[in-house]
Amino acid sequence: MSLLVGQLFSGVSIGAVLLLIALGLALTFGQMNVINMAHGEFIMAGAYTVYVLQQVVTSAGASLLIALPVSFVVAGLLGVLLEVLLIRRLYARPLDTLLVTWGVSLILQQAARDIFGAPNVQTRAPEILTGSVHLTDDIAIASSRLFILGLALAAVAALTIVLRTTSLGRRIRAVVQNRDLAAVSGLSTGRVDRLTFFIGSGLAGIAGVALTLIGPIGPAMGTNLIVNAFLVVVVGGIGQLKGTVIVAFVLGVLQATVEYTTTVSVASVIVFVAIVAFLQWRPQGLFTLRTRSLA
Amino acid sequence: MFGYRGRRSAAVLVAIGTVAALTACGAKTGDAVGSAQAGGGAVVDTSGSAVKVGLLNSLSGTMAISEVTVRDAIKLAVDEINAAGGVLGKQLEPVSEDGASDWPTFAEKAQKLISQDKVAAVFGCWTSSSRKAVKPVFEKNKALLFYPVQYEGLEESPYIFYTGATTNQQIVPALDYLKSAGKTSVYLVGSDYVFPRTANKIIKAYAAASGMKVLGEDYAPLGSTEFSTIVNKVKASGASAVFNTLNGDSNVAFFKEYKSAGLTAEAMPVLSVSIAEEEVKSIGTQYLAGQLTAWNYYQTTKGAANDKFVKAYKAKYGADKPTSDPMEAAYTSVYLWKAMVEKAGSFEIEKVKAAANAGGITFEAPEGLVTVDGPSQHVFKTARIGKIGTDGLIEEVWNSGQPVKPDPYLKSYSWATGLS
Amino acid sequence: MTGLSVRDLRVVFDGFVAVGGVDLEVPEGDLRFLIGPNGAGKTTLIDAVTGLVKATGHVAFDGRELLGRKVHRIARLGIGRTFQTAAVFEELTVLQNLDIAAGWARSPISLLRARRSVPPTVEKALATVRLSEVRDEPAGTLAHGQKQWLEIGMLLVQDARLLLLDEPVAGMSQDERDATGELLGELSRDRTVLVVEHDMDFLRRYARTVTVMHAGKVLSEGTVAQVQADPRVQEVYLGHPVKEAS
Amino acid sequence: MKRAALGFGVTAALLFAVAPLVLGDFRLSLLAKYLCFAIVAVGVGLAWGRGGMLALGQGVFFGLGGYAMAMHLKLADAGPGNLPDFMILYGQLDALPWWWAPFANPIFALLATVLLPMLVALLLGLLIFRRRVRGAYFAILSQALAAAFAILLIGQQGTTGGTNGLTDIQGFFGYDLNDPVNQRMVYFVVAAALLAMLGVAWQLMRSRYGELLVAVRDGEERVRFLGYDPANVKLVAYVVAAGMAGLAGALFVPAVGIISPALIGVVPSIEFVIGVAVGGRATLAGPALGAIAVAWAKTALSERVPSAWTYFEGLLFVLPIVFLPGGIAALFKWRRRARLVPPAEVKEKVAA
Repeated sequence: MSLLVGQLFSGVSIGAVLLLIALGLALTFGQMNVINMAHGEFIMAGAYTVYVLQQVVTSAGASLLIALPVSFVVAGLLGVLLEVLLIRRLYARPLDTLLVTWGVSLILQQAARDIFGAPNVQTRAPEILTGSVHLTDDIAIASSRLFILGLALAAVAALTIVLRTTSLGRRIRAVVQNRDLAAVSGLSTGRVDRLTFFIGSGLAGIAGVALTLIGPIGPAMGTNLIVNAFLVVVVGGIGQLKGTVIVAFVLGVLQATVEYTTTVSVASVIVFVAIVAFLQWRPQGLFTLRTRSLA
Repeated sequence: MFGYRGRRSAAVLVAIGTVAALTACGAKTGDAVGSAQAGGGAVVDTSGSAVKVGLLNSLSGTMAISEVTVRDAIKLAVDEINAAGGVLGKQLEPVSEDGASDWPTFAEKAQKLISQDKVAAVFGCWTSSSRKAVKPVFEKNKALLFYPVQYEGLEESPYIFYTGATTNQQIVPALDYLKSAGKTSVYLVGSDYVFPRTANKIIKAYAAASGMKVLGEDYAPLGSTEFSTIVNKVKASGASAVFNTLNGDSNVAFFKEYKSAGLTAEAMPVLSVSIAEEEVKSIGTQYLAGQLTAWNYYQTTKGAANDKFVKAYKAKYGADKPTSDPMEAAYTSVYLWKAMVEKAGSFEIEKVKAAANAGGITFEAPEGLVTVDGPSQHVFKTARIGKIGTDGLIEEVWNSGQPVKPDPYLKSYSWATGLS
Repeated sequence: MTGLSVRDLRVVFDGFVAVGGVDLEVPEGDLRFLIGPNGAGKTTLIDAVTGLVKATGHVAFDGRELLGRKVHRIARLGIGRTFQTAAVFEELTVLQNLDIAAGWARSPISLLRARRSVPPTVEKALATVRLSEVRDEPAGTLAHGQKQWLEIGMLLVQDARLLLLDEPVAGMSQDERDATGELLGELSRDRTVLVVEHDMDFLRRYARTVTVMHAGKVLSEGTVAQVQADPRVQEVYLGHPVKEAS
Repeated sequence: MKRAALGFGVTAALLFAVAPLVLGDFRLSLLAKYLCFAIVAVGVGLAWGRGGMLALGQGVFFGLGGYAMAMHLKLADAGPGNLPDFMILYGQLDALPWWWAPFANPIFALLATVLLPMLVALLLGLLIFRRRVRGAYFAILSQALAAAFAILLIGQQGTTGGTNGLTDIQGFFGYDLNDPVNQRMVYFVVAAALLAMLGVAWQLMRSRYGELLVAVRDGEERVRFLGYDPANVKLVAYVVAAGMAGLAGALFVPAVGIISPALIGVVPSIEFVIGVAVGGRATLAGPALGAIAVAWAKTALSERVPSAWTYFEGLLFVLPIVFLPGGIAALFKWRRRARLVPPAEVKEKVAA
């Protein structure tokens, strides 16, 4: 029983990590049709931000809290820089953004190696986030995982509120739905693009902070995560957040379940097969934004 | 306008070329003359005042983290030797090549070092995969490789010297230690590649013979950083210890998850065979303190030779840089080669090999006196179990007392029959 | 029965009824114009007939049911269409565009060979749509009107029996419109032609019959004169009476 | 046509006469490796440059071809009735796994190097293209395929060699690979294969099918209204590209002596594409030349300044694609711009 709960929670927490990573992608890929392979390196930037902050702020707890907004801004600014320098020229060529940002990710990784050294760096986590929370006597769940789950849900809530209620959100949706019309109506699509990219990349920074609690902090930390996160967005369906949220958790639980009964390598193959099978049923993903313009 | 002449002439050219190539074919497999002709043997260029030695390590890619330190240690040894007058009166000129964490690249660069640079010996490689990839290159060219990392055994190549531990110098002593510490059951966690799988096979054979229980076995893909399921399984198993053969980044995620799950070094210690001082630094003692490692050398190992090595290394590369087992083995390998060359009185590869195979090659290494075992081309090494301290250093808690004779095929262990 | 026959056609997008129960008969030899205000469902009707959007009801051409068939299967039954914004393959030459349009029935072998001569139907179509001069130019370099013609040319070589044209003369000069009108008149003799068009002047000159759509339904049908006289049509076009729309 | 004849003639002369005369054994065997990458690139150029399918999973097909070849060569090395060395070491098997057995037959193995990748591509393509999964979705899915396949291979150490892959291959259909003369022979075979594949791609590109493929790339929906099923059109290019990748993988094995999952995953698969982008994705010779140039640059740069290679590779992805989308070929081909301009991404004009 305790194992079952523990394993279910594992699935949910894998889902939460996926969600945190995929959320930013849902915005840049889902809303802007940019395949940003450097998203993983923005995560890395967020994680290194924690490392750098901890050189200054000694309290692990305080540095983590400060790191959340700082990483958001650091990664967000990197995103804006990328958008202004390169992506802007590629809006008509979404596939090319994939290759170009892959190149950017290589450069960022090597830069991190040259700045921080090739080995992983070490950050301290507040003691409270290294233990576990006991639900009952024999059911305990990792507090770091709980924190990440909370963070992921908070990020979803915040993003939903921004998209639904603020004028920025309305503008983003307007540009997504009809770029030309939005431009004609006097919206600065360029500014909206940059802001969208800022938020999407900033979310990667937040994910980076969260990952310092559970994984290595090194130049290559982003690469392992990115393909799965993209799959989440693809399967979830672009243009809507709820698909991403649902699919992240479903894939997490699926991965954890299959992994438990077989092996990690079989699990990743089964997950892939499940995704191809799913796309047979719904080639556009779980939810699609139906407009007349897409057949 | 749409004629066929163009294609036809090209096709004819292709055909001629292919036929020419095929008729010019060389030796068939098993053809004695051909083999001899094929393997005239690598020629060492000793014409100048310096002799080249090859350094083959991943300087980029995922393995760079570990292999750069090995390269640094080799360079340190080369510098020291040069400062002391070189080998047979010749200075050593290191030629460093990047294996880029990619096995075919290792093979390519090995070939380059041998045939372009005509090096006297090559030092390097870390992963078993890279060693397996270059092994045929060295055998084909009859050139020398010194391999400095602990590995899974079950291999002897006439052109490779193994200066890291084989399984009976690391895994087997580690199991002996766990058994003597009263650990009756283990859970095996490893990365999905050759070393962990072979190590675990040995552990299972050992356990079966000694009454130790193996409660589970899990492999994560190299680079995997998601361990919640595996840690759940470990926790549920109730094993008395974990034998960890994870590699690289995976260790960080594993130990963070391990601590989060409320598992401690006191209740369920993890014995790791791939975590050295450098890795401790990047994982953090917050997660590692009290856990066990199995190596043949620690930075804290006592002895004048080690004091000198640590001091020289830190002076050259920075006071915050720790020294570790693979670095020490790499450093030692250069000196062992020097001893072989000097004994042979020649850089010629077959002569160097003959000198080594005759036995008696020793070096007062940082880990203590090491001796090359002539027939197997492995090295006698002292096994050491260490405990990770809160200062990030590893303190020895047990050693084998004397250097253990290398036995890559575990022929001297009755429980291991059928493993190789 | 020959010609296009639509019965109770409905298209719904996420609750929005784009076409709500349309009945339409276009016999062979007709040149039918389909008009109506924006959002009346004209283009959606064509989309439904050609299989681009899902619809319920019945659509038959020459007695064969079209609904439920895939787009390319419908095309193979001899149904061709053009698009509001000319959809030609801009990086291929005019000749290549037409050659592709003529070729779905080619065998794999002939597909894998290079074109050695210009097929007679393509040659003829090039002349008909007055593009012989520019046949080796990339279609992307054509003027807007020429692209529209290229699309019509593609319908010709495709040997479509039912032609569905979505605003074929938008952006054309008066001369080009006249030529297009003549061509349509000629084509419609032994084919079924349905034209969506806003240009009322063009409509008055070339339409044989007219169907007016409004809010997803057929509002009125008949000759140009009959439709113009229909009070319901005038009501819909209030403020934009038919007579002034050109 | 004359240009094509001239091009093939010059290429053949360079590959068969000049290179073997100018290069030493070591450099020639490196060139053989580059040419293998070039063969993959020719296929990618067809599928991506002409067909708009950004195939980021070519490593899978390369691997299938390579493993098929290596399995046969390992079995041949071991001799009839014996297990390959690594199986004895890691597999603890008593008998050959059933799916290894047919590869003992050289004809089966040779056919499998090309047909197996094509078959896999066919099945996958049917599933993907029929359901109109395309563009970015296709790219990401093909990338995930590469990741999954590599992990699967690594996980089966006893029967696939795991991370090590299949190494230490001694003979090639009876010829001793340790003999430099035979290494030259392998080079000639690779060069001939590249020329042949260039010929196949050339014929496909100039054929009506080639024109149709471009049409599908630029207006998949539009092509449907002309009575074609674009899924089939794309499938042909995808399957041919897979076959070329398989052939390249098969030749890579004797040329380099190893096939391993390191050549299959996400990273090597995307590296197959970069040469294509640099050389000129929609041209015939561009992808092959680009692949050779990039592989050569990698060797040359990493011999001199190892860490600089990563920056350089990063810039290779960024600069040509952003600023010279037509690749190097575009610099030379202003005159014949009709077919050679880079694909503007699928324009779904039809939609409206």
